[in-house]
Amino acid sequence: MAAELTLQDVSLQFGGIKVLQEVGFVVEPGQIFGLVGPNGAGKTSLFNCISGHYRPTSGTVRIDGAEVQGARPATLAGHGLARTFQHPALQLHATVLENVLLGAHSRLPGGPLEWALRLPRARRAERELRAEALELLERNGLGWAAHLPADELSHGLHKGVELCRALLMKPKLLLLDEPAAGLPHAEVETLIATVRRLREEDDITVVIVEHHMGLIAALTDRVVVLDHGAKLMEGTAAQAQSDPRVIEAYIGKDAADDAA
Amino acid sequence: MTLLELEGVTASYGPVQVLDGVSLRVPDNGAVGILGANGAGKTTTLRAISGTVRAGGRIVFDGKDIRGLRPDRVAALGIAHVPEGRGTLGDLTVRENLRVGAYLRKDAKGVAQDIDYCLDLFPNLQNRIRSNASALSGGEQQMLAVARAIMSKPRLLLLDEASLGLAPSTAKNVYDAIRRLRIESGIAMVVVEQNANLAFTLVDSATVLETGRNVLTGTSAELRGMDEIRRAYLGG
Amino acid sequence: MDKFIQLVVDGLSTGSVYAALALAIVLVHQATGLINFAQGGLAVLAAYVAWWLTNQGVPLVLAILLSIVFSFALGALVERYLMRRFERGDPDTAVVVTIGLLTLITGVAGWLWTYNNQQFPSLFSLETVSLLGVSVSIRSIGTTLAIVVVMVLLQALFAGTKLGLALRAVAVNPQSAAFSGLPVGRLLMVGWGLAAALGAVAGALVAPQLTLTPGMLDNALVYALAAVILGGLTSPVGVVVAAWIIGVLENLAAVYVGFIGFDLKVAVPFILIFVVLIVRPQGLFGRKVVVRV
Amino acid sequence: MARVVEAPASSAASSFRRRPWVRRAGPLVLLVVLVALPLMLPEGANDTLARIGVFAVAVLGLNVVMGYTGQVSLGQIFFLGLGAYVTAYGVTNDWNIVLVFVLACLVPAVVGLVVALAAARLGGLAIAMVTIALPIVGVPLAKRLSDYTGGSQGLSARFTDAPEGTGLYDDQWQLYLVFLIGGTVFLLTRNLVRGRYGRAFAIVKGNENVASSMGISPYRYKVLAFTIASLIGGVSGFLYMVVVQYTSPETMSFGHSIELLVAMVIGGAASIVGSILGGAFYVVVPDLTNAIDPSLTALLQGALLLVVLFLLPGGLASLPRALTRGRRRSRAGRGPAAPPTTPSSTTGSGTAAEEPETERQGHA
Amino acid sequence: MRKHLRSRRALGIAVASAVAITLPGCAREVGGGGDGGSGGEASPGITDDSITLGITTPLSGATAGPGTCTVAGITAYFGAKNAEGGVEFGDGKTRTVEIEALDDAYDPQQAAANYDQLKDEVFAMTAGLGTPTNRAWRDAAIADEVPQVLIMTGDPLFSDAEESPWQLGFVPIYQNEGEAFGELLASSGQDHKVAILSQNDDYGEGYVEGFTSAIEGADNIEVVEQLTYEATDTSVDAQITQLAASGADVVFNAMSQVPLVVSALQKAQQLNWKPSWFLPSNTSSPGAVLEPGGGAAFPGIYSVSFAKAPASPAFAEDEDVKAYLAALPQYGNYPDPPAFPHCQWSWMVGATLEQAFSEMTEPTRENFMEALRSIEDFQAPLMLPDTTVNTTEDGQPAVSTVVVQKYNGRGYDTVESFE
Repeated sequence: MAAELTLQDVSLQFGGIKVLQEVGFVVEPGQIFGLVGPNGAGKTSLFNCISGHYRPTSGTVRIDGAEVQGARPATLAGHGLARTFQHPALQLHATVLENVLLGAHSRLPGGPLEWALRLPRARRAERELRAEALELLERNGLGWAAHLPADELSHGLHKGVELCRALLMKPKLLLLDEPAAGLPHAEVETLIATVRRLREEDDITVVIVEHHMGLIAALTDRVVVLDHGAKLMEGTAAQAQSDPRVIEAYIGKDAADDAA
Repeated sequence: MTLLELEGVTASYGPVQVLDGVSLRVPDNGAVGILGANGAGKTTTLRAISGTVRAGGRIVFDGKDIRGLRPDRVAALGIAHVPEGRGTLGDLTVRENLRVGAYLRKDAKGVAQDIDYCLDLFPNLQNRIRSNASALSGGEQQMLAVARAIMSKPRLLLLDEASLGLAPSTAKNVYDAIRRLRIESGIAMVVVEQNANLAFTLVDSATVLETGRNVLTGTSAELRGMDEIRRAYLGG
Repeated sequence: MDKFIQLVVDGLSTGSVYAALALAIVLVHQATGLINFAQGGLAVLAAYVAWWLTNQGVPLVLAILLSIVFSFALGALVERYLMRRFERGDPDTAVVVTIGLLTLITGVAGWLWTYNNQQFPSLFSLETVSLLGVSVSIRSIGTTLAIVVVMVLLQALFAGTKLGLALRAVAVNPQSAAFSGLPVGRLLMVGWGLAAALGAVAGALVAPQLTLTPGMLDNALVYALAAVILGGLTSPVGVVVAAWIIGVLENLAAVYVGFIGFDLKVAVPFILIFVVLIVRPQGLFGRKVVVRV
Repeated sequence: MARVVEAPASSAASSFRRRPWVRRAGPLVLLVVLVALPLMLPEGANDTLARIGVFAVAVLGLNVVMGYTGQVSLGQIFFLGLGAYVTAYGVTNDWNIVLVFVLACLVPAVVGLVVALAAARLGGLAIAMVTIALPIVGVPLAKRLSDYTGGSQGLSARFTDAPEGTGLYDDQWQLYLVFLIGGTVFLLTRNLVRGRYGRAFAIVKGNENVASSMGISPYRYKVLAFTIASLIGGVSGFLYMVVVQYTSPETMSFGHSIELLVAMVIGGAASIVGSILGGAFYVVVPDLTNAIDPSLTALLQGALLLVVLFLLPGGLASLPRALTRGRRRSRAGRGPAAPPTTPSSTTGSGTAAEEPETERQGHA
Repeated sequence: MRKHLRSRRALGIAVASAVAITLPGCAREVGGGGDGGSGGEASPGITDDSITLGITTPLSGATAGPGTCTVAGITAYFGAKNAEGGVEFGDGKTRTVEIEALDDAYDPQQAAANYDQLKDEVFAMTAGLGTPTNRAWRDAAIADEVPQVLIMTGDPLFSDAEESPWQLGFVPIYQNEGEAFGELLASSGQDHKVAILSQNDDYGEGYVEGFTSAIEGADNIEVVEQLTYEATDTSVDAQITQLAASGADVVFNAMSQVPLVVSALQKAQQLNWKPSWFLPSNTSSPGAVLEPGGGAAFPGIYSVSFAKAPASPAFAEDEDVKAYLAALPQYGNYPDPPAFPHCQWSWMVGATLEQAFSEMTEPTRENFMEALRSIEDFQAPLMLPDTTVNTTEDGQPAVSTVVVQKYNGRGYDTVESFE
């Protein structure tokens, strides 16, 4: 069920500023794909072009062969695309479970009248997905927090909740925007394990934007490095880390030595 | 000569005690790191110093007890806080942000010079000078946040997670600039940093916090050599 | 043709009334990030104070100056002891608090000075001059010019002065502003005080024309808000121009567009807002804010 | 750091509410009270309760679009007025009363839908200004369409006298109608703002980017919320005619729209109970200030509003929370919760099947 | 206004209604709902030594000025009477008259609520200002058989005895005022071009209707332009500009907003347009309108009236006026000189009610309505010569005769012809 994502010559302009210049790559179904580059290189913009929050100025974005550039994010969600955000955006006063259940929105049947009347179909579906959401939380070590308000959880746990929310959408293609940012080392390890398991158990294609080279190296099958809106190189993480252009533009000489 | 001294500082959010007796000593021109896991109380320690949380214990800056002072009074004494998440003024332009930073200064000429100095320190800001801060990239915002802080000509800089969300090379650039600033101006610093490797490029000594208490204090060299520290906090 | 020009001039004069109130709303918004429904109420209260002083034999100009001082103090006190509790909370609640304040102030004015109409002496004479074949009263010209002066001062305050910058900084992010040594509380008080003082100027300018009653500016408030939205919340020049546009277009539409007429001309500013905002969400003169996702 | 290990979720009050027999008996008791109340109260109290019902429904509609979905609407009174006019017109033309009711719901809903299709493109204050135009233009429009609206003299329609044979007084009959129709609307809305649509509205209010990446089109859900609010506004207009039996352009003057907004915030935004309290505030406060001193009503109303919000910035519905704040603070403190130190983290699964009511969703 | 309309029982009502909600009592008075007081038994609101009257009127908001006046005039009238011991009724008893006034802020819904609150405590409702606010509970008053009389609206519905058996308006219907001026103009013998500016509601329409019906067939009168404005407008400059362009020499002005009338007069002068004006009775006060508006600049300002203008020097020595001006601050809690004619009108309402009371032989609402409907040619205090209260003519309110007056720079003179 994992989706194939194809980008061809994607360009994006704001006013006169070229944010992306003819970026293209193919993510095979089931791959874990990394997107790296310095701040301002256009990674998040590219992400937004894929998720429909931006409309590329030119070029095509295909999910399983169907052109989707310019489609609204809400439509793309129907195509099996899910994403997380750089700063996890949870409903802080709602419980963790309610937050996760939001991901089930498109899978729940029925119009407003049906829900207002609490017809059996809606109630049954809600009950089933509630159970599924709890199981999902449990599987990700968050079962204990299901009924706590989200604002009582730490930043790192928010990221986990957000991931569960995206997973409850049963996506074919998952975009993760800086999942490791602000996480202490131990939690990054957990994250790596989680994403690995995702691929094995859930059959999802994953695209990750991340600065944490350790995570990129440990997880990804392929990476694309962006710089100034253009593709600098494509290959494995190891190739990227040893590519002099990447070191120059992204990792920095000394830092490359430091990063153990 | 000690510029800043914390002794047995406590703080809580509601009934939740976050600082449980933190001590810290920053010499004149010194730079001290605070390391630790999420929720260990690093950020809260900085907030206690800058007056944004109510704290107990003793906080002495330049011989004066500053505990309980309002944030703007603390700033007026020469302590500049660069908060986590940068705290730039989004609707204001880069230049306006810098001018706000110099709010307390009366020397117009000196302010103009310092703006030039900041732009020299962070060349990326040069061509964004008229942009709204909210339109800057993450790295540029971090640079702006630091630049705005030094516009007040502080004697002590509180730096909270300056590398958060930055690409390695960008984070390095920011730290390079701060190191240069330290060398050129001699501003003392308290640096909270998740990435301990990066922190050690800047600070002389550091303390490790755990559940609101100091558990280890030492020079950079000492701490860097300790295996357990490496494993637990440095991601090694 | 004469009638056309006269209608335009009339519209500018009416627009100036909206503009006076709109400027005060912009000021408080720039300084606290809040839409203040009570702004008109504060202006009316100031006008009553000035009117009461003139009745005690105080010369008009001095009375207005005293009312400006009074308003500054009142605005600052209102911020300190009322609004501060709501400034960090839900903005809807803060707006509702200003609505409550408007009701309270109107009630106080009605209680102290009755709901009867009072004649407020004008700073400018009612004599007319002929310009381009149309007649304009010196009062209209004076009011309009005074509003332009206020607008320029306000623009200069925000764009050029340290105080203006500090007020804006506090509105954007109070805590971060405090880290730069800005005395946040005092600046918020100053912001409200200035807005109230500006309201006092506005009240003194328009009271002769509208006749002083506790609800004098209630009907103008909606127009002023429309001008604020249309002109862009950040731009004093923008809101004044927008207020003029509203005043003029409203007149022209009433006279020259048959199905609108004088009864539905009130729809004009809203249609205008709708059309403009679809094209330019930040308003005619507002600064576009680019936010990174 | 200090950890707050959470004892299962809640204060005594809500765990009481969660007991099965309470949850089943509660509605029954409420129903009995609602049936008995009109028979036992004096006429004046029944009249007041009925008027509270009218405006509670209007506030509820406003809550759907503003409290739950976050779109500032200053036009709610227009839909009340529209519903009232449709009702008055239908009744004076002797249309079937059921048809009149349906039209009083549908006409405002359709108008609301059309307005929303345009207005929902705007955000923030802009949508406030476009919606405030509804009552402001509605008043002269109602005068212009005097063939249907009776112009500035308005329309009277007395159609809710108690039917012969019921043995009820008019006020009792009217209150029953309000309870029946208003109660149904409240029940349906309460169901709607929990579950699928409640979560969707909440995320549209909270973060449109997240909403759209969940497959929730913010535009469509804003339009939906606005349409539902208009429909509920129409119902409140029908009830207005049930109780007041007269409508004129003044019914929808924009000042009342502002007062509805005040009532919503005073009652408590995004709260079912708050809608009722808001309706009560709207109705009772003018009566109360009249009783204290009719020449000082504006002053007293303003002062009362400020005092209430100063003490309870979250509105009247937050009173229980405010009273138990001391106890709550221990759990709601800023310190982030952490996983229990023991790995047996299975506390949640047992209660899960019982679908605990999600109080937080609605602050109800 | 430093006054308190507070009734002694006001707090009692509040407490009682709170108690009513929390502690449901089972008793319900027989006679609530549909069937009002019947036969010889006393109606609510009247005892052997007192009678209570209810008013719902705007005391806050845009119409609070005239609204406050409507309460002040009648309160002053009966205050003075009570101070003399009370009012003598036709049944031989002397009763003090209490006024219970509530604020409706010109909101029909609130007016209806006020009525609901007052109906079982007051004997009759009276003097309230406003068309929609009185219409809102007219049906209910009929059903409950509660008098709603001598109210301040020129809406003819209230003076139709068939349609409104328990109602009676006080002030002339708007049509009458417009008609009086139209007749004057039509009989002037000269050609006139008339410009009309009217408020866009039943008030403005009524005036215009009366005026146009009076000039129908008069070929010396031509209406050259007719415009409207909204009561909520902040300015009528554009209307005046357009009317001035029509070249009219007479303005028929049907506006009820004092500030706008003042600015209309000023604007016309600025345009150097000096027509003759007709102003309605409620917006033609010499002190509040014509002086600030510079009325002396125009060749003629006409108005219609049935009440003496207390500020006019002509009436400085008038006994009625002196009594009235003394009572208003003392008993009506209205310290300033009256700014609206409604103060005088409701003073006359008081006198008219007293006249009805004196004919009442039973303490019932039916009997009161009968007595009220049989007043003929009663010259209430403050009434101008040639005007009277006459309640026997169906289709007309208590006052239906008006005289046309012309502004003389300080007050008004009654005129017979248009000069």
